[in-house]
Amino acid sequence: MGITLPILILAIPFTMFLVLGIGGVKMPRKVAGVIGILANASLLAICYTVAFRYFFSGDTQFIVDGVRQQLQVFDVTWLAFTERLVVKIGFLLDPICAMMLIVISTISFMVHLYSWGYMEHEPGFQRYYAFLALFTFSMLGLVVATNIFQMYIFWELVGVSSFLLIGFFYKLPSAVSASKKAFIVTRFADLGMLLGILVLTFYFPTFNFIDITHNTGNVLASTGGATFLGASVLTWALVLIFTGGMGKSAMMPLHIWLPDAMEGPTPVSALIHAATMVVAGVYLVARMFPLYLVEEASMQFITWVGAITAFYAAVVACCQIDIKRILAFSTISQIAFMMVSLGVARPDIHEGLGYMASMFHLFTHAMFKALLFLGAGALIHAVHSNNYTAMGGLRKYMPITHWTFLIGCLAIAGIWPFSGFFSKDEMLSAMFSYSPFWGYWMTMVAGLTAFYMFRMYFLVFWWEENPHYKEHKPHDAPWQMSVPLLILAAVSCVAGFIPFGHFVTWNGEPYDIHINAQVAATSLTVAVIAIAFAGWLYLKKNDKPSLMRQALPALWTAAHRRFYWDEIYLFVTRKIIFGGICKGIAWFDRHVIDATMDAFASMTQFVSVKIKGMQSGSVQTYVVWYFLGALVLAAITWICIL
Amino acid sequence: MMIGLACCSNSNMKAIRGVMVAGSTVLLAMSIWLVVDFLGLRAAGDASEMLYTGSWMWYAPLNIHLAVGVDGISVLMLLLSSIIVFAGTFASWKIDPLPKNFFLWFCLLSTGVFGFFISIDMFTMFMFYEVALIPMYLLIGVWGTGRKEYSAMKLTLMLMGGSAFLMLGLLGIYWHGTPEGGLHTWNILEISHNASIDPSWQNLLFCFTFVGFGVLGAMFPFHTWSPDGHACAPTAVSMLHAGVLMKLGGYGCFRIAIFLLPAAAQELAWIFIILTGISVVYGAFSACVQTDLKYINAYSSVSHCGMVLFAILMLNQTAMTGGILQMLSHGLMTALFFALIGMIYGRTHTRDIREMGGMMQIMPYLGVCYMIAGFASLGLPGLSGFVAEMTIFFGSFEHSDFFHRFFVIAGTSSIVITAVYILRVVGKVILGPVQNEHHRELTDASWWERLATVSLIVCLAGIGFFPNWLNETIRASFVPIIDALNSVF
Amino acid sequence: MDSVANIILYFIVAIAMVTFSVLTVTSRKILRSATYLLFVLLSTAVFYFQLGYQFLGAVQIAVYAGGIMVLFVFSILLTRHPDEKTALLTHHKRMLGITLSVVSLVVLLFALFNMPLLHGASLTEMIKAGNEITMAEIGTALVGTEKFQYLLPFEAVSVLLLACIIGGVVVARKR
Amino acid sequence: MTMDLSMLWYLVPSVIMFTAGVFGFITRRNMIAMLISLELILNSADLNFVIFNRFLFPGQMEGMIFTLFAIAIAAAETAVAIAIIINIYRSLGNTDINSAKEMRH
Repeated sequence: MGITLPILILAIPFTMFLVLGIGGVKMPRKVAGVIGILANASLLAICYTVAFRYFFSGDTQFIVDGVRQQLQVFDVTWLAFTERLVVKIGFLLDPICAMMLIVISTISFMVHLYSWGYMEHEPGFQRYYAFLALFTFSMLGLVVATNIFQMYIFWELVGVSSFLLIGFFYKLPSAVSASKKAFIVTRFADLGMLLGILVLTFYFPTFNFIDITHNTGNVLASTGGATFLGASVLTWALVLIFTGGMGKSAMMPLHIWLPDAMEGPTPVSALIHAATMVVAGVYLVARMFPLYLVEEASMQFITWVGAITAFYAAVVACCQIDIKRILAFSTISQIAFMMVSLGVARPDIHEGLGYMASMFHLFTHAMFKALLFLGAGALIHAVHSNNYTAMGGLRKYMPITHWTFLIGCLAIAGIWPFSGFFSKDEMLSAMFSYSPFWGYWMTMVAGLTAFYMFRMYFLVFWWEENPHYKEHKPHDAPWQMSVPLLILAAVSCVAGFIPFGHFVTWNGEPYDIHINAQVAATSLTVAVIAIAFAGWLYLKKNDKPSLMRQALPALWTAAHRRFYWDEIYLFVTRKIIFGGICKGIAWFDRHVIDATMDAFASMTQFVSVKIKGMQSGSVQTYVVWYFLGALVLAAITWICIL
Repeated sequence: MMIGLACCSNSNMKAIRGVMVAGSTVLLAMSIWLVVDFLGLRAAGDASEMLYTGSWMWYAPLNIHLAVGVDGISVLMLLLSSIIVFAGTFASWKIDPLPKNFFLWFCLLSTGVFGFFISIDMFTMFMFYEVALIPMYLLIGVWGTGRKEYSAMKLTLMLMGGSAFLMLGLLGIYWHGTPEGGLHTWNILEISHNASIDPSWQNLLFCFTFVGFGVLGAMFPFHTWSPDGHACAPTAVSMLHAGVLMKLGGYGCFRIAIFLLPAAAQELAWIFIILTGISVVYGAFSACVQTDLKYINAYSSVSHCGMVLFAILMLNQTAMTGGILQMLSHGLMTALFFALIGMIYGRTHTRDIREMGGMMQIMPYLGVCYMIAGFASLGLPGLSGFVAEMTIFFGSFEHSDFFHRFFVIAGTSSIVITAVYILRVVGKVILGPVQNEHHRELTDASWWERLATVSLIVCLAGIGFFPNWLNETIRASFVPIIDALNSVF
Repeated sequence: MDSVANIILYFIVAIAMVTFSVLTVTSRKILRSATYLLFVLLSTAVFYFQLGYQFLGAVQIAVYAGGIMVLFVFSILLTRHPDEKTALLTHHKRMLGITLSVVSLVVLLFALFNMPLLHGASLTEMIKAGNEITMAEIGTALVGTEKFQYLLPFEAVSVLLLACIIGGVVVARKR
Repeated sequence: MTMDLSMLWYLVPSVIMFTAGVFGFITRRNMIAMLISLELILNSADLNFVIFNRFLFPGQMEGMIFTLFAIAIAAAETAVAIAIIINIYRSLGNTDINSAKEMRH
């Protein structure tokens, strides 16, 4: 494979960023929009070309004896730390990378198109496109990374583009603080990742993924059985690297930034905080999967973190008012689903079914969650509020949005034949095969998912019409926004039938997806019951929900307040770190260190003031001193003579 | 050379500007030419430790020479200095009283800096060091703002205190640096070849020299001159001081303290690792709660310069290379920061972040530049800070004992704290709603300000995108020092 | 063996010198202390004569007792009323002065009396032993350039005196 | 014992004169009085020169010449000092040493 297309994949969005970022101010919006869309369309075409060629060409570069190969298209030196630790920037093409190329370019294109309608009247539209381009560049750079350090570089870059996009409405203090929070939390997580990389490369000095994943035995051997605090250093390294993933993928307890990140423009939420960037953590684990397999403890860790997060986020999502927040928690929950699925994947359980399922879900989830977010954007665009309390009964006013949103909800709830059903079924069967406990646990989460999604769906589109509609009649969005919705809805309908196992598996060997009837039946039943329950509660306006709320006030409030995680963080950062440590250090600096230095100065001054009298200019005093000195000398002489 | 230029000019503002711009451009061009030529010579296979060496007897009884020579590191430091002088000239385009005198002292300061970097004779090095320090007093005391006399005095006295230690150390090296009966020499290379300093003496002298240079490098607990000094200094002086002068400390640390006293460096590094490790974290935490933009930046400089010394003390090639990269990166970045703060202050007449807000709406150009500087500071890939910090961390992590690990992890954690304070400022000052309605009338950057900032940003991004040639140049220059260190064991 | 007259003269002069010295510094009327100083200077001149330096004695009387004293008297009269008394000294200051002078006096005298070199040869022997210094010798010494001849200091002093004249005029002139 | 006018005899009054001068210099507040005391000290030094010349090096005249110059310089010095004192008196109204604290007026 030539290097032109891969280079173009990185170069197009970056050039666009520079062009729009530097020249954007002087550019009319139309021009900026057209440039952005065209560039993205070409990017889409190139990504599809590359991915399809990889999957379907049958070239021996890509596939040997039915096993898909990993291929470094190019890999150039960027920075040499030592002789062996060399950072390179390259392009690694393999199944998950090709899949991600498709996902990113598709969603990015949809979002660009959608934003053209959604953001057209916002000031700084050009800047917005520039940031989107920067994000696309960084995300693509991340997925094609040949080595973990390249991934880290782009990891940081997606973080910063996320920061810029969340804070796009920079005049709003809430947007600013949300962007700050997102950046700092993920940065904290990245610190873990950096430390993980440091530990890993200290023992096994290479960054290259292929070197690492193909030599897992050597990696393990190179640590020489070193342990730290009871766990092997490799576990530590892997868990720390996973911490980075936890931050980006908003796993507990580093999830707090994601709901706030909804302050950004809605298309951004669809692109970054639903479909692409937040799955970077999953992608990272998938990338290093063979190495994680070596350390059982790290896999356990991933499973536990994922399972707890999935449940937590699902419960919280049931009690939110802001529809974007509901979707955000749903995203957290779904990503956690993927994490669990990766965590339970073992080569000996259906040939690593969990891995494949996780990737499959990543793919389908990206599509339907983007759909849902874009749909939510259309809703917000229509009623100018994020809260479902300002909505209700919208199905008559916004039919396109309604039907596409319903498809999205059905897909995420896991109803046949929508895409979510297939991927979720694969994940659940992987979990059931690993341990029934996790299977049932995650089935319950799936049920909750169906419940809260349909709670939102019913509250928004059924329930009762909001009286405000008389003054301000909501209507469907312009074509730029509707087309992406329709496309994504169509994808969500059919994506489940893709024989995904033929394309992406953990070791590149094809795997035939087969529906596990028992698991499918269970999850379908649970989902249907949950939907029915939601319908029973929310289809028509009634007081059952408020009665339920009153029955369990503490639980509702706690869930509504997201179990007080934000408050805990605020306490720790504001009170302890800011108020305690920082203020303390600043005080110490001013009043101890600086005061010591000043004390030296004032001591000198004090002494000089004291002895200034000797230099009074009074000749008489000088004479007195002179004579005293002379006398002392005389005395000394005398003593010496004696 | 530039003194002459400035002296010739009369007190006409235009003429002074013209002379300064011409001078600094020539200087910049010469530095770039020097770098290119240097790389060419190296590529041609000239492998001697220092290139362009020359030595003129200056004062025979004490064997003081005016000995010059450069290696990869000093070449880059010269380039850095000339870039900052260049940008500083534009940043102080409208300096108010006595512009001629200002630039005169400014030039003297830069003369000291350049002289320092090219000297390989300890005495002339020290002399240039002092030449660079003294103008600071006047520049801050006369053209500063706020409590300028206090700050100027504090800065000068503390640095002079440092120089006193340094002089002791240098004299010690002079007297002990030659084998019995040989002619005493000040020349760094000769002393290092002689390698005859007794280990017990080395320990003492190492402490003297390291503390002496450490004061200039803002090492905890000798850093307090930095916040006050920077806060009160005029823009260009802050730029040059934080950007270049503080680097003299780091440069001296490895060029003299470590290169000439390797045994002591191996033995005593731990003490200073503790101090610099504290600097790194402490500076960052302090910066979190400051409300004056310049104080924030000064503490951030303490943190970053702490990182430089920290890296140098790791005594391995990668970390030390990272240290130099950090010097370059911090020099450019902090110069940019101070330039921007000066420009903002020049418009709003306040540096208190509580009184500002929404600068992005008022002066988008400066806002964007500030954000770029901030990203460079918190180590965003693609800008220079990232490269430097990563090199330091990977180098430092080569030590596997618990002590080093602990401090490396503390050091890495500073990148998060850096993010916190940078974003705090960006969020409060640059983004958010406009705090003060009067600020709405302010104007964005003028062309000379744009020129100053762009020249710095281009360098930042240049290092960030293509770090490897710098890395290789610096790495190669560390070979003699690493050899000296290895020869001890 | 010195002549008795010489000894008597010595005592008279010595006693006068000591008394007037003490009076000079203790008198509260400044004009009086100037007058006492005049006596001290005169008695010094007498000592010079006695020691055989007639020219020096003459200079002492002419320059010191004549010139300088006039200056003093003028300045005193210019700056205060003749009968004005200086304020009483503060106690501790006077005590300090007395203590210091007495102690140094004691120390010096102690040193003098313990110095064996100072006894011995008498004045007459000394004057006989050394030749009388004639005016011609002094004159030659002052304008010669050989060893033990002092043209250069002589010129320096004359320039100094000139400078003093100008300086005195400049400093004291009315603005 | 024979009454020889030895060196000591001459030195004792000189010493007394000297200490009296010191006493006056320390204690007096009037500048003219201080100057007078200074003259005493100077005079005693002159006298010592002469005495030493006479008794230790009778064949030479360095001591005398020195005293000669000293007298000349003392005269010059007194003239200038008095000029300054008068000047101070003009600007301050008195000749008290304690009131002349600053150099410029």
